[in-house]
Amino acid sequence: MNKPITKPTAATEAPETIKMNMIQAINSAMDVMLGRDPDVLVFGEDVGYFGGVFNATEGLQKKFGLNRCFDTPISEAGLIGTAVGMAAYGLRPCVEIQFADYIYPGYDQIVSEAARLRYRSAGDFWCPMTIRSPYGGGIFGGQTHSQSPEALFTHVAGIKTVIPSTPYDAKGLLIAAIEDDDPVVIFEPKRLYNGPFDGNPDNPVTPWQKIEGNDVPVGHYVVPLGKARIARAGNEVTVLAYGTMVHVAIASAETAGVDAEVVDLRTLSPVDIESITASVKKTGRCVIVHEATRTSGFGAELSALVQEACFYHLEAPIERVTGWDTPYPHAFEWEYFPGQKRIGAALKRVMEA
Amino acid sequence: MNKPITKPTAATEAPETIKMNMIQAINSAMDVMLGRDPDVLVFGEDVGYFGGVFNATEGLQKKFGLNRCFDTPISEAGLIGTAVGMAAYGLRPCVEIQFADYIYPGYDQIVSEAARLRYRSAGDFWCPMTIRSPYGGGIFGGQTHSQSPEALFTHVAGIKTVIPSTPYDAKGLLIAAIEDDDPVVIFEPKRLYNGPFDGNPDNPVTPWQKIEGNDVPVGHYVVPLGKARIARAGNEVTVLAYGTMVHVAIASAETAGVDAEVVDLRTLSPVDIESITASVKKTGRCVIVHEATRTSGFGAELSALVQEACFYHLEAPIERVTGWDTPYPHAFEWEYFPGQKRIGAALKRVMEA
Amino acid sequence: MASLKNSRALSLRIPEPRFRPGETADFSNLNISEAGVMPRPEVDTQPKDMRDLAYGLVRVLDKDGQAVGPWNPGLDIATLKRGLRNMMLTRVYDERLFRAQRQGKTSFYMKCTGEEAVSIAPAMVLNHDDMCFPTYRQQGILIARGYPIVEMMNQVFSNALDPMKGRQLPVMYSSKAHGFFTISGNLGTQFTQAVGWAMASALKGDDRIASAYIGDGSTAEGDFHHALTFAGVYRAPVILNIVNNQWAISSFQGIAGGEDAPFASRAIGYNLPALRVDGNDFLAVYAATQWAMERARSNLGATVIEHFTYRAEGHSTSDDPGRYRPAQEAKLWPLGDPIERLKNHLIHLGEWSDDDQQALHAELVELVRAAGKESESHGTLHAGDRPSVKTMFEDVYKEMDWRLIRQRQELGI
Amino acid sequence: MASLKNSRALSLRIPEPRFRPGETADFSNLNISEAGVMPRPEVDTQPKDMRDLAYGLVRVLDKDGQAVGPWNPGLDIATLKRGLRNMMLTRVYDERLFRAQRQGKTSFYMKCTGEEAVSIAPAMVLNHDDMCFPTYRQQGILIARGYPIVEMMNQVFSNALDPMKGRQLPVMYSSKAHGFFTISGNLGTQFTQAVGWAMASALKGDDRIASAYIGDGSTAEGDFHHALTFAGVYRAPVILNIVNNQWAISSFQGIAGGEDAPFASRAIGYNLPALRVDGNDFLAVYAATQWAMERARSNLGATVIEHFTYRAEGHSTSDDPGRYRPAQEAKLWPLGDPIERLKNHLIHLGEWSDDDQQALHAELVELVRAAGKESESHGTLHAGDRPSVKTMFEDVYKEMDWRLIRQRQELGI
Ligand SMILES: Cc1ncc(C[n+]2csc(CCOP(=O)(O)OP(=O)(O)O)c2C)c(N)n1
Ligand SMILES: Cc1ncc(C[n+]2csc(CCOP(=O)(O)OP(=O)(O)O)c2C)c(N)n1
Ligand SMILES: [Mg+2]
Ligand SMILES: [Mg+2]
Repeated sequence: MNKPITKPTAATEAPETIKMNMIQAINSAMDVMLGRDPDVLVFGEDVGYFGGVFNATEGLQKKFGLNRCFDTPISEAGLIGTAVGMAAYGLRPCVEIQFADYIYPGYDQIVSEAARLRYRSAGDFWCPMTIRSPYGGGIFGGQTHSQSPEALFTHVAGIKTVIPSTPYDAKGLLIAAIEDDDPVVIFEPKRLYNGPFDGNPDNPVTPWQKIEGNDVPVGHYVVPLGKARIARAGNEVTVLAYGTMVHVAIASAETAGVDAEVVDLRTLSPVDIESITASVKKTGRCVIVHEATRTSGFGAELSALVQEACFYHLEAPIERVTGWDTPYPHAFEWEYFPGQKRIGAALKRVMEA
Repeated sequence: MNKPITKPTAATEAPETIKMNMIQAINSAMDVMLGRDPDVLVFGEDVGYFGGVFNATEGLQKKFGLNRCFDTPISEAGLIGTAVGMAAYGLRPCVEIQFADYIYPGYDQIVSEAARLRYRSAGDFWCPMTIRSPYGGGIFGGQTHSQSPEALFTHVAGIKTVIPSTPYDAKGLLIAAIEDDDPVVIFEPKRLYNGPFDGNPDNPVTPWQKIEGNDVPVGHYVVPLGKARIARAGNEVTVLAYGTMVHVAIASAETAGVDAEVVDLRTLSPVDIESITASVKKTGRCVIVHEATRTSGFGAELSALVQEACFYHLEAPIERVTGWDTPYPHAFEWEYFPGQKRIGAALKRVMEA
Repeated sequence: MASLKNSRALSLRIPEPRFRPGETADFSNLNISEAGVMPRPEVDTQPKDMRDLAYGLVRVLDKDGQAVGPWNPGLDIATLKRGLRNMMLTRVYDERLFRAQRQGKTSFYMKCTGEEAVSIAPAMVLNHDDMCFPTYRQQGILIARGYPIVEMMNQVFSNALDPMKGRQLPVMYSSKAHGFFTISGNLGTQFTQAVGWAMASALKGDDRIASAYIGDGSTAEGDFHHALTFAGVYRAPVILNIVNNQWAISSFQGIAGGEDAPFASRAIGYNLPALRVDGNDFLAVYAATQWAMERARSNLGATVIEHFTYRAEGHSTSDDPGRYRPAQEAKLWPLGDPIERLKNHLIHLGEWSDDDQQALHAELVELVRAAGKESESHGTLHAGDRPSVKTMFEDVYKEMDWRLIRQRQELGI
Repeated sequence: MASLKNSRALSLRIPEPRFRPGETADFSNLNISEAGVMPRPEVDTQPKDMRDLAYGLVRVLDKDGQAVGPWNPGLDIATLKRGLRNMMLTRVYDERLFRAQRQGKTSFYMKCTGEEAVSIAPAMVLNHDDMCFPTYRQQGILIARGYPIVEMMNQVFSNALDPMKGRQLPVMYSSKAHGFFTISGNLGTQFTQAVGWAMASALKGDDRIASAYIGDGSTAEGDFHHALTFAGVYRAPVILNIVNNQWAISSFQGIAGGEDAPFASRAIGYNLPALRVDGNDFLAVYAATQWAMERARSNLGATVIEHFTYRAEGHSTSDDPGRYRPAQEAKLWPLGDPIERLKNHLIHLGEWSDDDQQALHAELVELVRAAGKESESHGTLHAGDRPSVKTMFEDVYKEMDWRLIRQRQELGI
C-alpha cells in the first residue's frame, strides 16, 4: 500500500487509440487504474450501480465489484473524510463530487486535512486521494450547477488543482492524479463532456467522436501534472485559459482575427510558469479567460504572475475576461458566460493598446 | 425587524473618547450595538459566561442577558447556519468563530447560503449577519491558529470582507458591519489585539493604551465599509496592506528609508479601488503585503487590479511580499511571517527597478 | 488480545437494495403497523417516554378508507376536500410543467408525485406566517397556501414576470409572504436555518414557529446533525420533517442508513421526540403535524417527523429510474397513493364520488392549462420575454458596488 | 388551528451549568449506577437489544477498590501494574511539560489529568498496529505503546530532533509506527477519517481495526455525524470513543446536548451499539474496549463508547477554569481519579502499597526529569537548536514545485 505505481514500459509501438468523448475518457482512466492497482477505488454519490449522474463511472461496479466502486451517503464531508482515512491507510481513493457547487461541505476535510497530512506529520502520513468534480457553466444549470470554484483550491498549499479541456488530457491527467502521492482536485468542464464548445450556443456542437485528432489511447498513459499545452500557436497575444474556455478562446481568436497563442494550462496548481512566461515574452500581450467570478479568481494569480515575470515585455495591460461578480444566473447563461464577443473585444483592445 | 437602523444624529460636540486596546474596541462595538438595537445578538463558542477565549465578548452576557449573548455547540456550520436563519427572520446576529482556521466547517453556509439569499430570492430574503474571527500569525499559534483565509472570502460574490488594523477602525468597522444589510466577514488581526506590532519580535510591544492618537469614541460611530485609509503618506511607492501588515509596512518603510505610502485597505471586498489607483498613479510603484500564502492570495487580486488600472503609470513590477506557499509552521514563525527585512528589500527593489 | 489477531479477515458491508431492474419488487417483508394502532401521547410527553413512536408508523386511514385510532384528526368535510383539491392541483401542475420541460420550455423540472400529502397537510395545519424551509419537493406548500400557480410557472419558465428574476433554477421558489423560504440547490442547509429562524422567533417572544424539510438521502449531510443539536440544546420551536421517499436519485434509503434504523430514531440521541408517519396518509400527516405544532407552540421544543413515503416517479427530468429500480416498483408500493386514499375516505364518508373526482380533475386541468397559457405569454426559457439583463447585477448586495457597476457597463447594458 | 395563535409568547432555553465560580458544586443529584450492575451482552447482540447500555454506566471498581460484575476483565497483576505505571507516567509527564510551558520553553501545553484511563486502557487492549485517531488529550496512547517520551518532548519543544520538524503546535504528535494518527488542530475531522481507515482495512481483508476519539463538545461538529453514518452504513471495524469530560473549554456538556441525553445514545439512531462507561475506572474502560474490539474484529461493525469522566484541570495552558466553574468542582467529582482507583484496587488485592506508589512516583519523576534534560539539550522553542529552516518548504508536497523552490531562495536559504 502506498507503494510506488509500476511505471508503464516505454511503448515500442503506437498504443491503440479510439475516439472517446470526455466522459468515456474519464471512465477509461478509472477503468485502467482499477485494473492496474488493487489499491485504487472509486466512490461517491450515485456512482455505483447507476454509474454517476453523468455516467462517468458507468460499468465500473459491474466490472470490479461492489468493493471497488460504490455509492456513498449524501455527505461530501463524509465521503472526502473517509477517503482521507483510506488514503492514509494506503489506498488511492478516487471520489466524485456530483457537482463542484457541492464541494463546500467537504471543504474543511480538503483544506485542513487532505492538504495538511504530509506536512503536519513531517511525511509520516500522506494522502494520495483524487477528487473529481464536474464544474462550469454553459448548460443552463443555474447557480448551483454551474460554479467554477477552482481559485478556492489553488490558494491552498498541499493540494494540486487540475482542469482538462480534451478527452485525451482528461484521461491522462486523471491517471496522473490517481498515481500522484498528493491530493489532487480535478474539475471537469461538464460543458465539454460531449464535444468541444466554441462559446456560441447557436453553433451545433460536434461530438468528440467526430473531432479529428481526438485519439485517446485505450490503455494506460499519463499527461504529467504541472505542464501546460499550447492549444493554438500564435504570435500576437497570449491567452491563458483552461477547461471550456480553451475552446472558446481559440474560436474567439479566429473570429476576432487576432493571431493569439492559446495556452491551455491543464494544471492550475502548480501552474506551468515556464510555458506562460515563454509565450508572453514572445507575444508581449496577455488576456486571461475564465468562467469563475472575477474578484480573486484564478485569473488574478495569473495576472500577478505574468506581470511579475514579464513586466518589461508587456506592451499592453493584461486583461481578464471572466464571469461577473454575481452568482451564475439561470436565464442569463450567455450574458454571464465569457463568450467570443467579450474575449474577441479584449483581444482587439490589447492589440490596439 | 430588518428595519433600517437609526442613524446617529450629527455630533455637535466631539464624542467622548478613551484609549482602548483592540479587544476592548471590539467589545465596545458589540456593547453599543446590543444596547441600541434589540435585534442584535452575539453568540459563538465560549462567548457567553466566559466572554470568549480572547475576551472579546466579556461582560456582554452579564449586561444584556442570556438571550442576547450565549454559548453555542462546537459546530461552526451549525452556528453560522442558525445565524443565517435568524438573519432571515430579521435579527442581526454577530457571531464569533474562535479562530479563522476553524471557519471551514461553516464555509458552505457562508458561500452557498448567506452570500446567496438575497440574489437567489430576488431580494425576498437577505442576511444581515456579521462573522467575526481572529486571524493571522505572529503569536506562535502554529498552523491552526495563524491562518489568513481572507482570499477564500473575497472570491465569493455576496459577502463583504473586512480587516481592521487599529482599535478605532475595529470598532467602527464592526458597527458598520452589524448595521450592514449584507453578510460581512471581519477578520481581526489577533497579533494586534494588545498593541501595534512592527514585525520585529525583539522590539517590545507598546500597548494600545500608550499609543498616542489611539482615541476611540465610547459611543456609536461608523467607519464606512469599502473605504481605505492612508496609514502613512508617501511619494515613492505605494504599499497595499491590511491588518497586522499595515504596521509592519510602516516600520519597514522607515527602516528601509523609502518614502512609501501605506494604504490600509480596511475593506478587502469591495476594495477601495479609487484610493488604490490614486496612490499608485502618484507613486508609480506598488508593493503588496499579506500574511496569507502567496498563490491566489488577495495580493493576486490587488496586483491584477493595480496593473489593470495603472499600467501606464507603473515604473517597476508590482511585488508581492507574502506568507510562503506552506502551512504556517510553529517553530518558524519569523521566517514565515513577512517581516521588515523582506518588505524592506522589496521596497528597495522596486525603487531600483 | 493478540490471540484474536489474524483470526479473521475483515470485510465491508456495502448495502444494496433488494431489487434491481429486471427483478420484481416484493414489499411483503415490510413490517407496517395497522392503521389506528399507534398510541397518541400527550404533547408534553418526555421524549424518553415515547421512543417507540420512532419505530412504528402512525396511520389513520385503513384499507377501507376509514379513519381510525387516536391519531384521527377528525377533520370536517370542507377541510378534507380542500386537502384533496390541493393535492390534485399539485399533481396536475407537476404533470404540465414536466411536459413543458420536455417541450424545451425550461431546463429542468421536479415532480413530487406520490408525496403530495407530506407538504400539503402540514401547510394546512400551520399558520400561514409560520415559516417553512422546504426542499425542491414541497411545491405543495405554496399551492396549499394559495400562492398563484401562474407565479410558480413564471419562475419555472424564467420569464419576464419571474419573481426570482431569472436567477434561479426552475422549482427553486421563494415567497416570504407565504412563509416559504427561498429553496437552496445545496441539500440540507435549510434544516439548520429553520432552527435558527425558530430560535429567533423564540428569542423575540414571537409566536411563529418554523417547519423544515429534508430528504432521506440528505439526512447524511452535516446540517441534519447541526439542526438536531441546536434544536435540542435550545429547545427551538421547529418541526423537523424528514421525507423518506426511499430514494435519493439512484441510491436507496439503505445508503443513508435508513434500513437498519428508521430515520425517526435519529431524534432519540438528541432527546427529541420522534413521530414516524405514513406519509401517504393525509390524515396521519395532518395529525402528526398538529401534535408537533402544539408542542412547539407550547414552548416544549422541536419534534422530528419521519414521513414514510415513496418517490413514485423519477428524481427529476434528468433522471430515468428504470436504470436502477424495477419498473413496476412504484406500482407495488403497498401504502398506495395519497390522493387515492383521501378520495376513498371521502367516498367512504359518502361525501364524494368517482364522478366528482373526474369533474374536479377536469376543472384543475383546465385551471392549470389557462395558467400555463398566461405564464407562457410572458415568455419561456428560450423564447419570448424574459427579465431585464440589467437585473443580473442587482441583489448581489443591497447596493451595487463599483465592481458590479463597471461589469454591467462592460456588458454594455 | 388559529386558536393557538398568540396563545403564548415563545421563549428559548439557553442551558447553563448548575454551578458557577463562587458557588459550591454538588453532584449528589447525579444518577450513577453502582459498580457491577450493568449487564454484559454478547458481542454479537443486536444494537436494538442493548439500548439500555447507552443510558447506564458500565463500572467495575467499587468504592472499596474491588472489581465486580460481568464487565470485570479479570486482568493479571502485571497488566494492572502496567496500567498504573502508564497512567502515572502520563501524569508526571504532563506536569513537567506544563511547567516547561510556564517557563517559556514552549508556546502551549495540554494535560489530560483525570482522563488517563480513557487513552491508556484502550491502547493496552488494542494491537499496536490498530490505528488510533486521537485528539490532543490522548497522549496516554503513545506512552502506553512505548513511544519514547524524549521524542514527545522534542515535539513539544519544537527542537532540533522534533519528529514533526517544528511544524506542529505542541502536543500534536504523530507516529504511524505506533498506530497513532497525526493529530489535527481542527476538532472532529479525525472521527470520519478513522471510519475511512477502518473501511480501507476491511476492503483489503486486513485484520486491523481503528479507534477514534472525540470530545463531548466536539460531538456537535458534522464529522461526528458523518462518522456514525458511514460506520453504520458500511459496518466499519472501528471503535468510536466519545470522551465526555463534561467541559469544552468553558462550555459545560449541556451546550452540546449532553445533559438531556447521554452522548452514547446518539448511536441508537444509526443502529450502532453504545456503551456508556465510567471513564475513571481503568477496568471498565478496558473491558468496554475489549467488547468493542471483539465486535469489530468479528466483522460486526462499529461500537460507540462514551467515556464519562471529568476534566480535572484547565483546558490548556491558555485556560483558567476558575473563571467559569467552581474552584473545588474537580475535587468533588464523585467518580474519583483513575490512578487512585487503580492503585486502591491493587492495594485491595494485596499487590501494592502506598510505599510502592511513592517509590514508583519518584522513579517516574526521575525518568521524566532525565528525558526532559535530554530533550532540552536539543533545544526548546526559543532557545538552543531547532530544525533546519530549509525543511519549512518540504513535505507540502512529495516533491517541491517551482514555487516552493523559488520561495526558499527568496528567503535566502
Ligand atoms: C450538497 C449537495 N450534494 C449533492 C447534491 C445533488 N443532489 C441533488 S438531489 C440529490 C438526492 C437527494 O435525495 P433526498 O434527500 O432523498 O431527496 P429526494 O430527492 O428524494 O426528495 C442529490 C444527491 C446537492 N444538490 N447538494
Ligand atoms: C473546528 C474547531 N473549532 C473550534 C476549535 C477550538 N477549540 C479547541 S479545543 C475546544 C474545546 C473542545 O472540547 P471537547 O471536544 O469537549 O474536548 P476536550 O478539550 O474537553 O478534550 C475548542 C472549541 C477547534 N480547535 N476546531
Ligand atoms: Mg429521497
Ligand atoms: Mg470535553
